[in-house]
Amino acid sequence: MQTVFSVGIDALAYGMVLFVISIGLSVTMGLMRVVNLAHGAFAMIGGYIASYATQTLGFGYGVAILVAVVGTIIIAIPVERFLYRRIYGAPELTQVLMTIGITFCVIGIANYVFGPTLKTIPLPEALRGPVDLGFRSIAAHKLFAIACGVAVAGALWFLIEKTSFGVKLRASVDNAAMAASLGVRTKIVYAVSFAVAVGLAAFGGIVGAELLPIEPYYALRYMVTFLVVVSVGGAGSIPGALLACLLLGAIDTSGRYLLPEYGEFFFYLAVIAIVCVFPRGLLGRSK
Amino acid sequence: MAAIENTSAAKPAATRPNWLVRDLVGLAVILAVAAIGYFLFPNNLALLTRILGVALLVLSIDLVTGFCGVATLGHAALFGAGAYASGIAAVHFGITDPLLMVVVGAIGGALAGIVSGAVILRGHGLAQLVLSIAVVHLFHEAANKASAYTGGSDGLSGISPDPIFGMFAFDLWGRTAYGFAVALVAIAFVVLRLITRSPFGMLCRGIKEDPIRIRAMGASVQGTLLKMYVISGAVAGVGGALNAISTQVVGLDSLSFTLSAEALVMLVLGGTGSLYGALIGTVSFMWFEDFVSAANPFHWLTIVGALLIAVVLFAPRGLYGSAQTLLDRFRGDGK
Amino acid sequence: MSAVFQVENLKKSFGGLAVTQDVSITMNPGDRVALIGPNGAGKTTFVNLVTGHLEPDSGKVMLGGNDVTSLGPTPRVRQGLVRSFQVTRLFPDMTPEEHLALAVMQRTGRTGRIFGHYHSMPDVMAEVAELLRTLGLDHIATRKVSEIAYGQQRLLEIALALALKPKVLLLDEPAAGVPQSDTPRIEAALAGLPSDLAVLMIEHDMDLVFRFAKRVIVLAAGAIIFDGSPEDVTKDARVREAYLGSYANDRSAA
Amino acid sequence: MKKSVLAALAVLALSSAAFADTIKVGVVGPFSGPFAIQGKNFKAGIDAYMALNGSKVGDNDIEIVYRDLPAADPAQSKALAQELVVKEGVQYLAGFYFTPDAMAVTPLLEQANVPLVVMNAATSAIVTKSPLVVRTSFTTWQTSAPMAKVAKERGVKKVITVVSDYGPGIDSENAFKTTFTAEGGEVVDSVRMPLSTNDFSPIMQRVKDSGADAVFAFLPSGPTTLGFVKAYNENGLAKAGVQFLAPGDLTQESDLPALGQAAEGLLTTFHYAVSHDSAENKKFVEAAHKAIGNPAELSFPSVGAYDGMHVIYKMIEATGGKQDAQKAVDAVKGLAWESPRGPVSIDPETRHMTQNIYLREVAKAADGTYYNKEIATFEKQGDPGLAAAK
Repeated sequence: MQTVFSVGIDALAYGMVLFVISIGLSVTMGLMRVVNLAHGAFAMIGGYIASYATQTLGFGYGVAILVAVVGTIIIAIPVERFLYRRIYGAPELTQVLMTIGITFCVIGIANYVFGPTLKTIPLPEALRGPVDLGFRSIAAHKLFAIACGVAVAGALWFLIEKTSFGVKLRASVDNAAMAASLGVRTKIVYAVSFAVAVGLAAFGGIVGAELLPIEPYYALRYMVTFLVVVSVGGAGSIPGALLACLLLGAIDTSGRYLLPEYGEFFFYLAVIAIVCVFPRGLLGRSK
Repeated sequence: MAAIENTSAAKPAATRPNWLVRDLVGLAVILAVAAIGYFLFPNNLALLTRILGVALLVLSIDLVTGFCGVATLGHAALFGAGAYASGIAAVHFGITDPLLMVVVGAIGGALAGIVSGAVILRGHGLAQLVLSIAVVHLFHEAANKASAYTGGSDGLSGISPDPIFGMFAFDLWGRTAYGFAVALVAIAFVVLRLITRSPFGMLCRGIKEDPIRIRAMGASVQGTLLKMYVISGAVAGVGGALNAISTQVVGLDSLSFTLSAEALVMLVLGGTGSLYGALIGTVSFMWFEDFVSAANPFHWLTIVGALLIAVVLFAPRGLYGSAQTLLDRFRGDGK
Repeated sequence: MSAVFQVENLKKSFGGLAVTQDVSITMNPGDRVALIGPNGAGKTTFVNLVTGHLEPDSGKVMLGGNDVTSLGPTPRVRQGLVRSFQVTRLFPDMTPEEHLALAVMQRTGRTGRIFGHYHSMPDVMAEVAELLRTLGLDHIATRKVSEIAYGQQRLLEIALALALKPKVLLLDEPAAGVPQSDTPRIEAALAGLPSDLAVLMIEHDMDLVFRFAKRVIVLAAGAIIFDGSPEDVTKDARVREAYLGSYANDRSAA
Repeated sequence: MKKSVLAALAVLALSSAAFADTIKVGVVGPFSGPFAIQGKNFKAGIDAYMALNGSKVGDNDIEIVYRDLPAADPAQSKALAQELVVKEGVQYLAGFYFTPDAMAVTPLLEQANVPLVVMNAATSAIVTKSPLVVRTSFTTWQTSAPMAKVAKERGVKKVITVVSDYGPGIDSENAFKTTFTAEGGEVVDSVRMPLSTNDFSPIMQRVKDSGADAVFAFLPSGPTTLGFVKAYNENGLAKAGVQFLAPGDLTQESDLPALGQAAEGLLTTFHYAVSHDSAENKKFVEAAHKAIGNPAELSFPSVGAYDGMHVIYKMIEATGGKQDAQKAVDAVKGLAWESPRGPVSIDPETRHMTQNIYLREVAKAADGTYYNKEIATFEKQGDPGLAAAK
């Protein structure tokens, strides 16, 4: 029983880390309909900036997160303006080509600027070390990641469902022409959502860095994982992504506990089963 | 493609040789380019052979993606299945005749085509992409597990094919392998031209453009696509077998997501829906990659990335597709 | 004469809302029937039930004496139930000739062939030429569909259905969206349909209905409220009520 | 007869290389991609050797031709090797980080009349694939087996092995298991985890549940080791006294800055530590630091490359610059010298290196950085992997 709890906690933590990193991709893919394979690249940029801010500039963890998120968004603005704007509404394969191209560039540049070694983002004292839960100990940063996941989910839900921006976003997504004729400046809406998505990516890259360490090939290494999580959840659905992350986290973690040798089979068979039963993802929109 | 079909159909009796001539010209161009490659880079035949092996994989993706509209990031499963099938046949069952090995590879690829097609065709769009990724990972993992047969991550080595027809041994300079590869690609090109123009090929194009209409015509969409997957698998399998024969080893990379994605990128780069696009995309990507990585092994990835972005911005229909559009426009102005 | 097409007590509801209530229709070869009804009467649902895109809650669909209720759309087409689409569904990159050749080859079981070309199939070429001529499309036979006029696309839509040699043809608003100047050609095409073919046309345009149909069925709120001759339909009290009454309802619903 | 004809042909074809006074060495390694740092180490080792010993052997100039092979890709490996031999006319092939890449090249050697000096790829069987292969690195068996003895000496009775599920991982598991069982220890459970594993907590849970006194682990060097070592600490295993044993791949010097405090006290066995205390090594490290640029990036592949160059220089000396692969290989059989890693020799039978394997502990240096501190030595270790395969 204790083992079940223990594995469950691990699953929850892993799922939440996945959620924080992937949710931005769910926004770009579901709401803006861009197959954004460069999502991991933005997460990686966030991680690098945070690492640089803490290690070299000596900033605190919280400040570093802020600097990294803002910095990544600033880097992303011209990318959105000159590259992404050209592929909104383009065929999927074109989007794949463009975003893989962007990923390659980011990897190459990161390799050049920061070198090929692993980069860490030192945690503040409070998040270092294990926390005793009574029946087991868990890393404090994992609890932090879980909290971040909950906070991000809540904030996004509020933003999309309860604010006027959310209304405009949903309108632009459902029918861009109609939204434009109603006075919504869809270009701005898209740019802002893209910035939000990129900011979330950067945030996720930092919070998840303990599990998915920052190095130049980060952007390619985890690309598939993010893509799978988003499509299993249903692109554009926040509760869907949350559910998918928890479910896949549970499958992955328990698979790796029970039958680690076949962990990979477990995971991908589950993905196939879920996608076949829910072709639009667990909670995908029907359009 | 469609444009060619157009003109050929105008006055059937008179223009039917027209496409035949065009195909023969196309084949002649391929062979001429192959010959130029041979004389221009006599010391790089191994690379050229490798390009041709991958070209078969890209042609095979074109069959399902370009002609049927199926999105896949897992096509290396078919390529690797062919490579392992012929490699295992050679190492464990003593089938070392290169032609037989190619046949075994084609069968292996076709079987993998049935399996992965059955899974991938259950989804559409993003779901389809994810299913294809899952499939290629399962194939990869299965090969890793079956190390008694596949050699696992160390690779399957010890493949030593006999001379072709008992006469042409595979030599150090890779001349035999290159000739063999050119022959396979030329044959595949001709066969695929025939298939894409056949009634079946027309049906596939119809499915790509409007599957609902195809159903309303009483044709089975799933059945047709699965059949195309089998053909595509056979082509990819031949590519895999060629790889196994020419390099005499098979590694897990031949079943990887990376290879699948790279091959798809090559196809989109060249232009989907055209066999020429597939060939041009493969040759230009791999040549460019080899050239840039030799020139600057540390930062070539950035340059390749920039190339891909440039293609999307300036040649959105791929190199061949955009060139054709340009040509059509030019011709249209001339009229 | 034996019925070629029968619908018996067809019922379908979505979440408690009955969209098709106990609909029964019988058609014989050569019948020219128009199905009309106000917006929201359940015509689309009915078409989907007949073609097999939807499964009925109860009732039967019979085709040439066979029960096809459990079959999907594709086998129904193979058994002779062919439809045209309200909004043209054609292959933009193909020519009319290719469309028809594909349909003929599909009907004669040749689309599985991975070698060969329809140019070398004389019977296909002859049939395609015949269809193109009948519908007056021969001069644009080799233009891409995306480049031909909409009226011609509608004609091709009809030709495509005919190429499948149906026993029962379901025409979904064949003249929808066609400019006034082109409608006579559509009407001529409809008049020239094979005489032994049973045609069920769903149409809004009452002029067309009166010129074409020998029998009119009116659907309202998912039920048949009239089934008789075109002369009688305008006199029927329930029909008038359904149309005029629903006019107001329509607006509030929209 | 046939062979000599071929050799003659090759000599003819490569006449420019055979009679000119420049001898080319083709080096294939991962110079870009996720393993670029290992390729950088190859280059640093080679540069260091040539800086210290000159770029001439006798009258012959030595030229290195690099080819990039970012990941395990045997087909590409063979294509590159073929190109190096045919186009560049190299007389020696060297480098090779991954086993399948080295395996792919072995069928070429005889026809090309070229020896292959493997500078890293660590699967035992490579040397059996061709008599023209010499290896100057290590094998996974060689570095894993001594750890079993360490475990035994330290009173560990029950061990759980945890390895990445691929060739070297399985080699490592077998090496440890075989030796430890022979020593009378008990391996209570063996876990193989997919290479793609990111979250190691469930694995650590298994380690805990197994009731073992120690965990023996093998993962490829790189990003995942970081997560693994952290998970070991965070899940309370370190506190619970479960010892961490591994071959040195896990604590390679270039990963240590990232691992940081989490790695302190980990025990590994390996053939080389940058911190090795000897005059030879001081000279080497100084030269290699200069070559690599960033000293923190220097780790074990550099020494394999350095010694590989030593072997190639000896081969060139023995053949006088004439291309004769068999003679070159024969000349270094039994060769013994003082390497930066300690005394080494080439076993005439296996053509693999006999060398010392060191037990190391990750320790904190005075300047706050971490390093592998050698605390015990297993002298003159051969490769037990080949014997085990027989």
